[in-house]
Amino acid sequence: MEITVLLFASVAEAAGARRLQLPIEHGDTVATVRDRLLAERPALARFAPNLLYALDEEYVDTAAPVHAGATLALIPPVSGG
Amino acid sequence: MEITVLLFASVAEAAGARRLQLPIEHGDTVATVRDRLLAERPALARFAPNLLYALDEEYVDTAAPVHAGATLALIPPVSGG
Amino acid sequence: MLIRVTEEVLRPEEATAAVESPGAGAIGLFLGVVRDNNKGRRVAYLEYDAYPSMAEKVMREIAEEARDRFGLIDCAVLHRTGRLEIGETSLLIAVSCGHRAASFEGGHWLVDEIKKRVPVWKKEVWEDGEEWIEGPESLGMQAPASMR
Amino acid sequence: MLIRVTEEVLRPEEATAAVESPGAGAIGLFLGVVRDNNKGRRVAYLEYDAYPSMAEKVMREIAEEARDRFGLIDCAVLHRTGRLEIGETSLLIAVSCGHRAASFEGGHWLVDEIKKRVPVWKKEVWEDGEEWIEGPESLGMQAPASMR
Repeated sequence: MEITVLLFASVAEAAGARRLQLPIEHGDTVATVRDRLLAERPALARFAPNLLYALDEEYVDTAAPVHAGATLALIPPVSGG
Repeated sequence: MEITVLLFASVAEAAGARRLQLPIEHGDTVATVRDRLLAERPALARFAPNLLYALDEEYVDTAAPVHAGATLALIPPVSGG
Repeated sequence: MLIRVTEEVLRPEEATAAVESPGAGAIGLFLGVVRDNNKGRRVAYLEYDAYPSMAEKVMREIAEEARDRFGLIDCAVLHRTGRLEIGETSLLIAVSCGHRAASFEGGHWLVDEIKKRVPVWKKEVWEDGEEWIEGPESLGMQAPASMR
Repeated sequence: MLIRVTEEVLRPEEATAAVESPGAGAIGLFLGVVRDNNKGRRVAYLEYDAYPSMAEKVMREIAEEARDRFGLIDCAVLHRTGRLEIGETSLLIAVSCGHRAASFEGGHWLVDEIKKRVPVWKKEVWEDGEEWIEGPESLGMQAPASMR
């Protein structure tokens, strides 16, 4: 079971990637996936306090369960306009 | 001694004229000129309650004196935009 | 500061170009457009009359006051006269400023003031009649007794 | 309802045409423009990143909410991405409505909401460095603990 993780802007630059495929386990939530990702990539830790999460293009609580094939986006504070 | 009187919109239609030359007398004000004009052209009387006056392109009190060569405009309620 | 009363078609891109500035972070445009109805009546077209030289003078006064009040970089105010069909633009305003709030607040104030005191008049023409409109917000509907 | 995230130049006349309607008495446009300075620093250019599909989805949600809240006839929201030079338009909004107040209030609300929640990011590039901007009004700066 896998999900796609999308990275943007400052986070993509720090990660050196815009898209990752991550394995998930039964019972995973946005928070558990995020914690695993940050453990693997310490360069992302400094962004964590202000990150939001979108699951399949919808802002979600970090308690939301993730499903195989989902797309999880890490959303740093937006600054469009 | 003369002044030019400008008429617009509803007032011009009722008067059948957009511009009049009117003789003035020493001591004339916007009010005295207006009163004489309304006496000559009763068709304009119905506009009087809502008219404003511009003397040389500036809104003025009706007590303002008029001078020879001045331009007096009768301004019905504006509706631009 | 682009100020104009004209019988020609108003072009938003001209107003935008007139207010552009390297320091501008926001440009606001307002188009007053001929609507096909008013107060439940179908409108066929509008006919605008104006006192052009005074209208431009008052538009410039309002634009300068708006610039100072709202910290605008620049503004443009254009009003069209003559016969206007449904969908055509009668009033065109553009403002430029550093940040967005002033573009909305300054633009709104400009339109309000124009409707109060710029000597321009519209006649509504319907299928079966016509009427010169007396603007309910106009100075003429609320001026002090000394101006009567 | 014209909604678009694009690398192409934004054209105000396209947004205006998209919202025109015989019942419209007012059309409001807002252009967010690249300013040559920010917080006292000279800006060389901006680089915009976006999550295009989600950005368009959120822009549409905001536009529909604005239409219902302010009684707009139609609205258009376009955001540009990629490298933008000083004076170029990054955000383009057009709204049409019966009367002017809604064009200003609805337009202002739209821009405010876009800055809160549309997943688009700008990087300021200066002579001597660069920085991804974290919008002070963004949801990310004020979301509830359950979203962290």
